Parts: sequence; structure tokens; C-alpha cells
Amino acid sequence: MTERKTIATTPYTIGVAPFRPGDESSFGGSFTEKPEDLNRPDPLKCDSQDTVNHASGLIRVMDDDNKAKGEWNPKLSTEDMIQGLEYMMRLRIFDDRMLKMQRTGKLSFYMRSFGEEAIAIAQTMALETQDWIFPSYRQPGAQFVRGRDMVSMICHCIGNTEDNVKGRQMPVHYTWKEGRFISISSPVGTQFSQAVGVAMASAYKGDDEVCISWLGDGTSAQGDYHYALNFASTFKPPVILNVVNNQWAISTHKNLATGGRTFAERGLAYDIPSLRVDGNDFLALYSVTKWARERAGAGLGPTHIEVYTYRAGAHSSSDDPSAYRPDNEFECWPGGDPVERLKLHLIEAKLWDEKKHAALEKKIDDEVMTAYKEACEFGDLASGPYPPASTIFTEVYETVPWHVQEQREELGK
Amino acid sequence: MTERKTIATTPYTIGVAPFRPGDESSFGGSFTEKPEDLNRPDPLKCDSQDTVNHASGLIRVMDDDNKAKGEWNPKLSTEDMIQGLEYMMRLRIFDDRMLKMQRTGKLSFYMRSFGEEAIAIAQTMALETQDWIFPSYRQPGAQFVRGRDMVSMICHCIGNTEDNVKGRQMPVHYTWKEGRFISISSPVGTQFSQAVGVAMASAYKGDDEVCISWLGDGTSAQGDYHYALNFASTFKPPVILNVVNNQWAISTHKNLATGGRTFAERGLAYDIPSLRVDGNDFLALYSVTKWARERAGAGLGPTHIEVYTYRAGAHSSSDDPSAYRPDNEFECWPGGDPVERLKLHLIEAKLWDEKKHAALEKKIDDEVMTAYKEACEFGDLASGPYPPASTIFTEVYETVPWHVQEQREELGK
Amino acid sequence: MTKMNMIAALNSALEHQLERDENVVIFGEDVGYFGGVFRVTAKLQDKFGAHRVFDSPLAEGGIAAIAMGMGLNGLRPVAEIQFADYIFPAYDQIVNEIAKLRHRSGGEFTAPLTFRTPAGGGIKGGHHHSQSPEAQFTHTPGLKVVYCSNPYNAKGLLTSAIECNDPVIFFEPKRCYRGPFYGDPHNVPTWNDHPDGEVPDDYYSIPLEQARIVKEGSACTVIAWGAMVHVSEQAIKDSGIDCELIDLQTLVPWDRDTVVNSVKKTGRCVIVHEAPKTSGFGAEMSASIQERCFYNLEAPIIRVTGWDTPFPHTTEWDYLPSPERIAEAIKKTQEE
Amino acid sequence: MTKMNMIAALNSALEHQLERDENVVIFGEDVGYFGGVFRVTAKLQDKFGAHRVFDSPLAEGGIAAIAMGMGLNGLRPVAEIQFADYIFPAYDQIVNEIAKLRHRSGGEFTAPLTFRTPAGGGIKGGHHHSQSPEAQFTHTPGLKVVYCSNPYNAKGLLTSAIECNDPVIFFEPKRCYRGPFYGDPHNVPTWNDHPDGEVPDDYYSIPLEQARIVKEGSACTVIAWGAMVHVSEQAIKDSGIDCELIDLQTLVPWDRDTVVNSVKKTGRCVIVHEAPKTSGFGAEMSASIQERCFYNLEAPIIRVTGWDTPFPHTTEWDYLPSPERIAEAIKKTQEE
Ligand SMILES: Cc1ncc(C[n+]2csc(CCOP(=O)(O)OP(=O)(O)O)c2C)c(N)n1
Ligand SMILES: Cc1ncc(C[n+]2csc(CCOP(=O)(O)OP(=O)(O)O)c2C)c(N)n1
Ligand SMILES: [Mg+2]
Ligand SMILES: [Mg+2]
Repeated sequence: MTERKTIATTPYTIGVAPFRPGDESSFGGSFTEKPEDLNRPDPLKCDSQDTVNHASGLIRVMDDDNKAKGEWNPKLSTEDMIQGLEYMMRLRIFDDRMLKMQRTGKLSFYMRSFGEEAIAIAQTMALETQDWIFPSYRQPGAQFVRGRDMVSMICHCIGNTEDNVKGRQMPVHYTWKEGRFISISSPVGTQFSQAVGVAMASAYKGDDEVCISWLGDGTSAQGDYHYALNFASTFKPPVILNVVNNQWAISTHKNLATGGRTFAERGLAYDIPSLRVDGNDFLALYSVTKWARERAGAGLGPTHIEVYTYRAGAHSSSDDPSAYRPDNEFECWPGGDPVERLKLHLIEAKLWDEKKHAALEKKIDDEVMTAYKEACEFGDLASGPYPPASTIFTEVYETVPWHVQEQREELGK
Repeated sequence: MTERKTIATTPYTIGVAPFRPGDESSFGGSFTEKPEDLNRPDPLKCDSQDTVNHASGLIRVMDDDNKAKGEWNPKLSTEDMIQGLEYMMRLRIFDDRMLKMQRTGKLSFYMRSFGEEAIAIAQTMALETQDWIFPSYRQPGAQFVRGRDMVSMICHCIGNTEDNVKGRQMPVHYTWKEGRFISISSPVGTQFSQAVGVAMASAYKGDDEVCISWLGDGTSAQGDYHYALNFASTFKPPVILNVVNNQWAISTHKNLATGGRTFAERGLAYDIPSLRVDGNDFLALYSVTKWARERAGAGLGPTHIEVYTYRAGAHSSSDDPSAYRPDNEFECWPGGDPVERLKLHLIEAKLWDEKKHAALEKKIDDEVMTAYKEACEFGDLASGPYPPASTIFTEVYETVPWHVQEQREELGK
Repeated sequence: MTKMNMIAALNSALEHQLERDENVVIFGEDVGYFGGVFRVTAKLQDKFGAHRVFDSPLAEGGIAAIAMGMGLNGLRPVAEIQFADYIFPAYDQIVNEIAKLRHRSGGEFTAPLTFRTPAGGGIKGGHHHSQSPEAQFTHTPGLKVVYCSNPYNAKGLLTSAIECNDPVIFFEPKRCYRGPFYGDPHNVPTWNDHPDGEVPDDYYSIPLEQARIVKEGSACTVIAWGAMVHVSEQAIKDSGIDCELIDLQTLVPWDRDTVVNSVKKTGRCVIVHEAPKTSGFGAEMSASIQERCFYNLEAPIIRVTGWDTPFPHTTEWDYLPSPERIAEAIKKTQEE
Repeated sequence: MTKMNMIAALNSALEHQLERDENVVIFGEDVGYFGGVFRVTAKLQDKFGAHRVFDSPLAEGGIAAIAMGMGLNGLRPVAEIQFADYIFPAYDQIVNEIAKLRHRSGGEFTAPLTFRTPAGGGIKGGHHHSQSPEAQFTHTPGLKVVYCSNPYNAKGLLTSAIECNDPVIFFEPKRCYRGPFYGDPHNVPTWNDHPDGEVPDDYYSIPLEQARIVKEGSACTVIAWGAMVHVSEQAIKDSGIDCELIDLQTLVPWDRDTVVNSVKKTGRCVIVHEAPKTSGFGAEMSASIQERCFYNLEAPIIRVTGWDTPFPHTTEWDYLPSPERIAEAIKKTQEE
């Protein structure tokens, strides 16, 4: 837990980011919390009061020397770890390619998961395939875990004729029912409370399904956050509710957005077991999510998780963070780079090496390029083809009502 | 803290009221918490973590033997206590009279504070006269403390020609700027977040003013509750935020409305000092509010208070609680009757006696009857006169715009 | 056939749906154990269990959100908003989320759900227990908007709303729960003596795109919905003019053919609603009819509505369209 | 006089207000240190301090609530809602609380405050960065609704909005922040070459009840607001018909005399807006004009609007009213 920095206490308190452009960022090198600090309570016996320390502390598995330690070590198979590393590399390479496409006018807009790749990937890997993913715009990585074809993802981002969202939403607003990845919507936070309803429906039908959702530190100020926690508290359906605290909401540092302590602690008063986890530690993320899944699957209800991380890149392709924070701040983040950390963990355990890594990188890069080219065959932003204008009028309702039909005829397309 | 009772855990948990019609209510006689249990932290040095026990425990002053004990004893003057008793008696007698008026068709609707008289009265007495009162419909008692004329209050409830709300709102929706008693609105919870803005404005202007607001256990599920806590957490203005946990939201017992522990504890994660107080203990209420006022006045920001009480009467004149709870449940409430308790406290200290009490009751009853008759001279519901229809069109905007003026002319009244 | 008031008719529609489709669940504030502050869900929890009919926390925004979540995961939730005035905390979830889900997901996800809500004035409810906010939902593509007016159509329309695969906002004129309302507060009839108080016990439905011609006529078309249907009926009688009265029933999508054919026939039109005039749904009806029937119109289309002010308490009879105001408007259409 | 784009003009209005009235405070998401995602509040925190211009938590409902609280306790808050699409979580606070405060308190309390919000399409914003929800506020008595269209009126109208003692919802057409928009996405002019890009540095205001006649004409009245003013201007040119173009500027209360006199003169009317047709503010304009000018109308009033669908991303040019669609409507009014 870090102290909140403020610039004024009268007439009212105004928070301030720890560092602003021109400052030298410094977070003290590494976390004071260590992997051995926190026990792993029995998920099937634990109640919210057993997680008081987990909500104010920080669950870690990989120590500063990249070795896995402590009770939360999920003891993943080599195969799974390398698989996780590959997904994260894929997401980062994919994001970089897409951002380049945006910069050269091939996409209208883009948002990266840079620095936060571990989150959706480790957490989705810890779930069952029948579980529902209810993401914000910062968790597209879950799709790789569930095996979505990159061509299809790129077609969406372009908004071309093969976009399954039919050019209706902005890039990154993926939907993929087959992968139980629910349509992303721009208004922040709305999915969080909806996820509780999804989980209630699963429970109602008696299916062994869990729903996982995420929102940001900034977004946790919305009413939907409170609705999610309180409805989950009341009905205790199988839902995993994550606050991704990446320190920033566009230009607004979390010090400006709450005077609160940790986000995880908020769950305790709702009687929801609450954990705070290093969001750049793949193994820790996997482990806490497995724990929450076990509880949910056993009918014990919700878990609240604060994922403690740092937004390494710009908010989106429309944003330039150099106006509000030091340029190299991510480099000082004690959590480091999630991809690098898992890679080093594997290398130190002699399960991986630089050569393999470079080869995998190259392979993925080629796959992304190939996918990108294939996607462009269905149209690119600059020159089309686009979904036909008729897609404006369909699927507003189950069937096209007369007034929408009249308008379609008026447009004549 | 009492355990939540539930009737089902699959497919999801459904809470249930501890007792339903036909059951024998029993809350174990008296509170397990005692006045000596909790210390009174220095209000000027205390931070949220110093109130962890106060948020899960129960602050009491009057013990089961009606003696004042412990660090929270405000050591009120006899005069103040008798004054407080008088206000409470006045509110109860006033409420009873108004409900009778409603039953005989003289008012369209009424809501009593029955069983909760101590709350607004003790709390307002603990404030300064320049402080802002931002009530829900269950705190009209504050007006007695501030000296509002009963005739004026009754005129509002009737909605007659002397109603300062001009017949526009339902009964009990008082407004009284002179007493810094802000207009009551029916949508529940909205005032709670607005109160934070009121307090910010006071701070901005450099005035030594505090704003106090209340909402119910049921209403704490609204987004406005979270907005209030989080904006107060962020800006730390001089505001006192009370959750009046009277166990019921119309027919919905709090066991059905949250799985949470105490309401007070919710404030802790926002870094707001949080106290839980026996809402039927006049002295304890006075004391915690004084404490919060001291903090706020010293620029230390918000306090969150759970007022633990029981809604002794029907929700409103439209409600019949015998359909959803045992009839005599209030009699079993461990907090007892707030009026009776203060009375007994005074009697045991030999500061009061039954004769004085009866005389005061009679005096107030006469005053209420006199006020009632006087108010009716300005019109009663059955026979008028009412505010003229022209009041529909005025004060919608600062000046009447042309379209509203046209409509007024169309009505021709 | 049973004599039912509107509460019983709605309750019957809900009961049939709970029986016929196990994916139907009902929740809202006070709807479970107690059966709703207006008793529309009375006894349903007893009959179907607390997992199917339950009380929710007091948070309309949360109610809407979990309804959407349930809807997209295969259930068919029917949520009650205790008063239509209290639907606004749920407005974002409804207009930005629920309304757009099917479209924004390329048809992959849909949220078939119904919000039932008592609306309108006439019960001395003041600002916040009297509003009729239908217009604020008609502007949002993706929503269907329904307003019942009597026990018979309440049951039939609610059945269709629940069975509809699009989200439906279903308004119930609370003043008419126990009887029709003819604009005179001192005349309090029950549904007992009204033909539309005869309601089949069995399942039936009324399609959502159909208006109802309450009474045929040739001199003027009067269009209304909710409680104003009855007030208009009274006004027509009082006016002595041979009007055609249309109960719109479904506002989005409204019944173009019934409305347009009627106005083409009569050449005159009065639209009546309780909500404030400016940007009320009467504006849309008037604009649309004018576009479609311009060359048939013999007189200006007149709107008789609530005023552009908050809904008052003591003076509500001066706020609500009265038979007098409506009759006067009808007469005015005959002047030219 | 300085050449300003709309962002600079709005910033200038805010700066004057902060200087002239110490009760003015500005807040919203990202408006403080950073100066707003569209930079409208740039440098204001530096100049006036963090207690007067500050970042708020990400909660529009909370923003609206504290604005009301501040307003009723003597301040004059100007809150930014980052995109108009995100105003809906604040809808309850705005329509049920803020709008009714003066009336419901018998005039004892008022909330003079302004919500500024970028609205409308044309920036590839898809469903939730493109909506133009003005109609959803025009139905609520107690609110004033303003929609600026160029730097000059942006500054003058915002000044009046802030000084107004009633709550004002102030829409800014984000597509026009940096230049007028004539309906052709490939033509991206700046305000530099536009007469309305000449903005006085000094304080001035434009009354809230005034429409602006952009161009006089006799054959048809075209009414528009926001970005559609410019698209309509283009359409009028393209049509070759002598239209009168009215920029409504204030929607509630709208300028009855200017509008009615114009339509009485031309006998024809086209109304243009971006929002969906059904229950858009065009419906109110059409219905009102029809009521007031029936005997002057030579042809049906036509609405050219966004479709009754969510706002699309890739195909937004097929959604927004184009000069072609507007010109066609104008021509149609001339047919009879
Ligand atoms: C209701 C709503 N208000 C405002 C926005 C604009 N907006 C988009 S992202 C964002 C910041 C979100 O920050 P956070 O929740 O911390 O998530 P992060 O971007 O850091 O992942 C804002 C203000 C929005 N999309 N929706
Ligand atoms: C937004 C909103 N939703 C619903 C209601 C209807 N309603 C009025 S009071 C009430 C229960 C409130 O319970 P609680 O908050 O516990 O306060 P109490 O009545 O116990 O003092 C409800 C549901 C309302 N007034 N406003
Ligand atoms: Mg963030
Ligand atoms: Mg209560």
C-alpha cells in the first residue's frame, strides 16, 4: 500500500500524481511485500474476514529474483507457463502491429494492453472453458487463450466486411460468443454489474459456469461498481470481480480519484473475500484466480480482486501521456514487465532460453503479419470494402420494424 | 453485529427477515455490546484505521440500567437533556396527530419518525446553527431543534395556501431555508451525494459550516451512496454521512438487501473514520455527532456513521407492515424506545419525574392541536383553499418562459 | 372469463409466463415476499419459489444491470421498477447498454427482458410518484415501449412483452389499477362494470404492434394511451362529436396503418398524453402524422398534455388533461 | 478580435467567468491538470488554482450530484461530461433533482449550474462517442438546453449559460471543435477562414432565447443546430433554392418568434438533426410549427435526421444527414 500524495488540504483535499512531467519517477525499486508474507487460506473454508491481510497486502509468487515462492505458488506445468508466455508475447506483438496500423491510418483507433498482458491471459487460463468472460477494453488477451483467430480479431478492428460486429462499434470492441467473450461496450463499468446477472443466470440454470469481469481504478468510482459488489454480496453468485488498478484513468492518477486505501479492501464490508495481487506476476494472477474459481465452483460465491499494476502505454491511440506523467515511469514500476518476468522465471529454471524466445517472437511476428494481410483482403479502413450500409438497420430489433424499414428505403442502400 | 439469515443458498443466496408474521420475534433481550467496550479516539488525531472497532461494534452511552457510562458519555447539561426529551416528545406527538389527520382524509399521505425520534434531534443538537441539514423523509425532527413553527410545518403537510412548498410536493417533503434545512426529495439517496457538494461549497467559501445527511439501510444500495463516500473520500469536505439502519426498507429486511457486515465498515476502505452507534440512545447519538463535527470543523473531513435502530411504525401511511413482519417486533428491539430511555435516564438521575413528563406531554399535545387548528385556517385537504393553480407555472425557471406562459394562459387560472 | 382489475390481470399474465417458461424470473424492490407495493406480484413467490420471484436491493441501476446479464445468459427477466419516476438511475443501463446489445454484438447477444413500471398521475403523488416518462424511452432505438390501459390489454400486452426477444419498457397507468379513470377524481368506478374488466383466465397475447380502436368515428381522430384513453373517452362523449378513439398501446413501434388510415378518414387529430408537452411522445405522433397525412388534414393537429412543469401535488387536477380540455380541443378541430 | 477555434473560444468564455465570478468552479474527468481530453479547460488550473479547476473521480452521477450541492450552496459550478454519451449515469440527478429543485423548494433553493458536453458524430466514435442526446433533456421542465455551432456563438452562449440562474445543459458539436463541417469527411476546413472564427477577446454574451438567422431566404425555412447548421448550409447551396437557415442555438426555450415568422414567410420547413428521428427534438419543432403555422404551410414539414438505430462506426457517413439528403428534402418542399 502506498501513501496518497495530495497538493492541498484546504479548502478541500486535492490529490496529485506521485510524479509529473519533469519529475524523476521513483517507487523505491521493489515491492516491500514478499511472496512469503501471505498465507493461502483454504478456498472452501475461507470467509471475508480471513482475507483482511490479503486485501491490504499484495499477493506475489515470483520474488525479485524471479523465483516462485510461498503458498500461492500455483506450481504450473512448464507447458502451461510457456503457453502463457506465448499468449502474452502474442498480445504484445499484436498490439504493436495494430497501433502501427492505426498510426498509418489503417484503423480509426486502438487501445493496447501494454504492461497488463498477464492479467486477462493468466486469469483466463485459470478458468474453465465454459466460464464467461465479461471484459473491459483492456482484456482482449483472453481471446488468445480461448483460441480466437487473429484474422477475425483484425477484421473487427478494421471494421471491414468480415468484422463480426459489422463495423458498428469502434475497434477493440470485440464480441465473440463462441469463446464466451461478451461484447465490449464503451461506457465504463456497466459490464461489472451485468456480470453479476450473468453469474446468477448460470447458477439458476445449474450450470458449472463462472463469470469474470474487470474494471479500472478510475471506473471503480461508478455506481455500477457498487451495484456489482452489493448484488454479489446479496445473492453470492459465481462471479469474480476484478479492479485493475493500473494507477491511471486517462490523465487522472488514482490519488485524484479516491482517498481510499486499497481497492481490494472495499470488498470486505460486503462480506466478499478480497485479494490484492501483483498484476505483473503471471503466476500470482493465475493462482488467485484459480482460488476464486474454486470458491465459485463450489457454490461459495464471489471474490473481489484488486489487480495492482501500471498502465505502461498511452490510454489509447488518442492519448499522449507525456503531457501528464514522466515518460519513463513504467521503467521504474516495481512490478516490472510481466512478459519479461515470466520469461526470466523460465530461463532461471532452465526451462527456456533467449534463443527460443527470439525464435518464438519471430514466429508470432510472422503470424501476426500474415493474419494482418489476410484480414486486409476483406477490406481496410482507407479503401474498403466496408460492411454495407444496410447493416445500420438490421439487428436493432429481432425483426426490422416498419419505421426502420422506411428509413432504410429512404437511404436506398 | 447480528448474523444474516438466509433461506436458500442455491442457486443463489436469498436473505430472509429474522422473523415473519406468525413468528415470535426475539433479539436476545439486550445488546451484547456495552458502553465501556469502545474508547473515544481523539477526534483531531484519529484516522480511519483507529475506528475499525467502532465500525463493527456499537457505540453506546446509556447502559441497560439507563445510566450513562463510558468514554462516549457527552456529559450533557440537564437543560440540554430535557430539551432533547421535549423535542422527541414533540415529534412523536406531532407525528401521531398528523397520521390521524391522514387517516381522516385531512392529509394525502404521511410518514412518521416513530422509534427513530432521537436521530435527527440529537444529531442536530450536536451541530452548530450554521450547519446544513440535508435530510431524507425520516428526519423532519431537525426542524424542531432549529425552531420551526409547527403551523408552517402542518401547512406544508396539508398543502394549503400557506405551504411554503406551494402544494407542489407530497406531505413531509419539507423545505426551510432559514433553518438551513434543505428541500426533501422523494427519490431516495440523491441527497447523500449532493450533501458532499454542499460541504465542498462551504469549505470553498471558507465558512465554518458542516453538512449532515442521512439515508436508509435500503437506500445504501444506490449508486449515490457510493458517490457520496468516494467523493467525500477524495475531497474530504466537512460532511457527516449517516446510514440509518432501521432494519427495513418498506417490506425488504436488510438481510435481503446486502450480504454485507455492518454498514459503518463500508466507510473504512474509503479512508473515512466510521462509527456505529445505537440509534435509540440519545446521548450516544449526540456524542458521536459532536465528535464528527469537531473533526469536520477542524478541516479533517468526513465521518461515516451507521445509526443502528428499528423502524417502529409502518413505512408510511400507505403501508401495512403486518403483511411482512410480526406486529410486536418493535417491543423486542434491544435498543428499546428512544424517548422512554432518555426519560428513564433523567428520572433515575432524579432530574425528571412522571408528573413533569405527563404535564409536558399535555402541554405539547395542546400546542400541536392549537397549531393544527391554526394551520387548517389556511385550508385543509378536503375543502381547500389550496395554492392557486398558477403555482404550477411559476418557479420552474427563474422567469416564466414563453411556452410555460402560453400554457398558463391556456389553463386560464 | 373472470372479472379482474388491472392488478389481477397483470398478476395472471406473470403467473402464466412463470408456468410456461422456466427461464422467466421476476425481481424488483418489494416484489418477493410482500408481492409488490401495488400487489402485482402477490403470491407468486409462494407459488414459484424465491429463486424465481425475489426481492432485490434498492437500486434500479443494479436491477437493470443484472436483468441484462441474466437476459444475455438465457433467462427472460421481468423486473419491476416500483415507480416510473425511479427508472432514471437505470437509464444508462437501459439506453446505452440494453437497447444496443443485439446491434453492437452483431446479433451474438440479446437481452430479452421486460421492465414493468407503474406510471402516471392521479394518485396525489406529487413530483416523483406521478411522472409518465415514456417519451424518454421512445428516442432510443432497440427498445420497445408499451403502455397498457385496461385489464384485458394489460394481460395480453404483458404476455407479448415478456415473450418478445427485444427489451420492452412496459408502463402501467397506476391510476387505473383498480378502475378506469374518467378525469373526475370524485368518480371512482371499478373494473367490475367495464367490459375490459372481463379477462380470460387462460393464456392469451396481444401483438405489440397493434393499436386498438376503442370507438369508431368520422369527425376527428383522438389518440391516447394509458389513463388518458378513458379521459379521452369521456371527453368525446362530452363533446358530442363523432370521434374515432385510438388507444395506441404500443408506442414503439406504433401502429402506422391504424393511425394513418384513421386520420386520413377524419382529417382531424387530437393527441392526448399526461407527460409534459415539449418533446412528449405526442410531438412524435404529431410530426409523423403531419408528414403522412398532410394533404388530408383539415385543421391543425392539437396536443392536449401535461404542462411543461414538474407534476404538482395539491393541484394535480389542473395539471392532468381534463375531459374539458380535451373536448375543447376536439371542438377546435371542427372549427374550419 | 482573434482567430479562435471552438475550443479556444470555449476556453476563453470559461476564463472570463473564472475571473469575473469567484463562485465559478470547474470540474470533471481529466479537466484539471491535463485540461480536458478535448483541451477545452487547458491552462485554467494553472491560472486559477486546483480548488477552482479540478479533476473529479470518474462518475458522472457523482459529478452531477456535487454540482447540485455546490449550486444550492452559492457556487456556480461548470461541470464537463467528457462525452454526451456518458451523461446518462447522471440522468436521474439531472432530470429528477437538479431540474426540479427551484420549483420543489418553493423557490428557496436553486442550482445555477452548467453541464458542458461534447456531442454528435463525425469522428468515427461509434455507438458511444457520437450520440446527440439533446432531446432527452428537452422533455424535462426546469432545464435549459443549448447547442452551439461555431466559435463565436460557443463563447457567447456559454457565457450566458454560466450566468443563467437555471441549470443549463450545453452541447458542443465535437466535430466542429476545430473547423466547420460541411458533410464531406474529406474536406476538413479550419475556423481560420470562417467569419464566425473571429471571436472578440473580451467578455460578451448571447441571450439564451435567441435563434440565429444564418442566411435569409424566402422559399423554405431550414432549422438546424450544432454541426448540422453547416451541413444544412452546404445543402442549401447545393439545392440552389433560396432557403432561410436558422441556427436554433437554444432548444429550450426555443425562439418562437424567429421560427414562426420565418415559416409563415416561406410556407415550407425542413428540420435537420443528427439524433434518431423518433422523438428527436425535430418532432417537437415540427409539431409546434404545425400548430402555429398550419394555415401557412404549403408542404409537409420534413425532418432529416439520424436513423432510428444506434450510431454506427464504419458507416457513419450513411447515418449522419448528408447535404444530399437535406437538399432532396428542400426540393421536396417545393414540389407542390
Ligand atoms: C461512463 C463513461 N465515462 C467516461 C468515459 C471516458 N473514458 C474512457 S476510458 C476512461 C478512463 C478509464 O480509466 P480506468 O477505469 O482506470 O481504466 P484504464 O483505462 O486505466 O484501463 C474514461 C474517462 C467512458 N468511456 N465511459
Ligand atoms: C430511487 C427510488 N426508488 C424507490 C423508491 C421507493 N421507496 C421509497 S422509500 C423506500 C424504502 C427506503 O428504505 P430505507 O432506505 O431503508 O429508508 P427507511 O424508509 O427505512 O427510512 C422505497 C423503496 C424511491 N423513493 N426512490
Ligand atoms: Mg486505470
Ligand atoms: Mg430502512
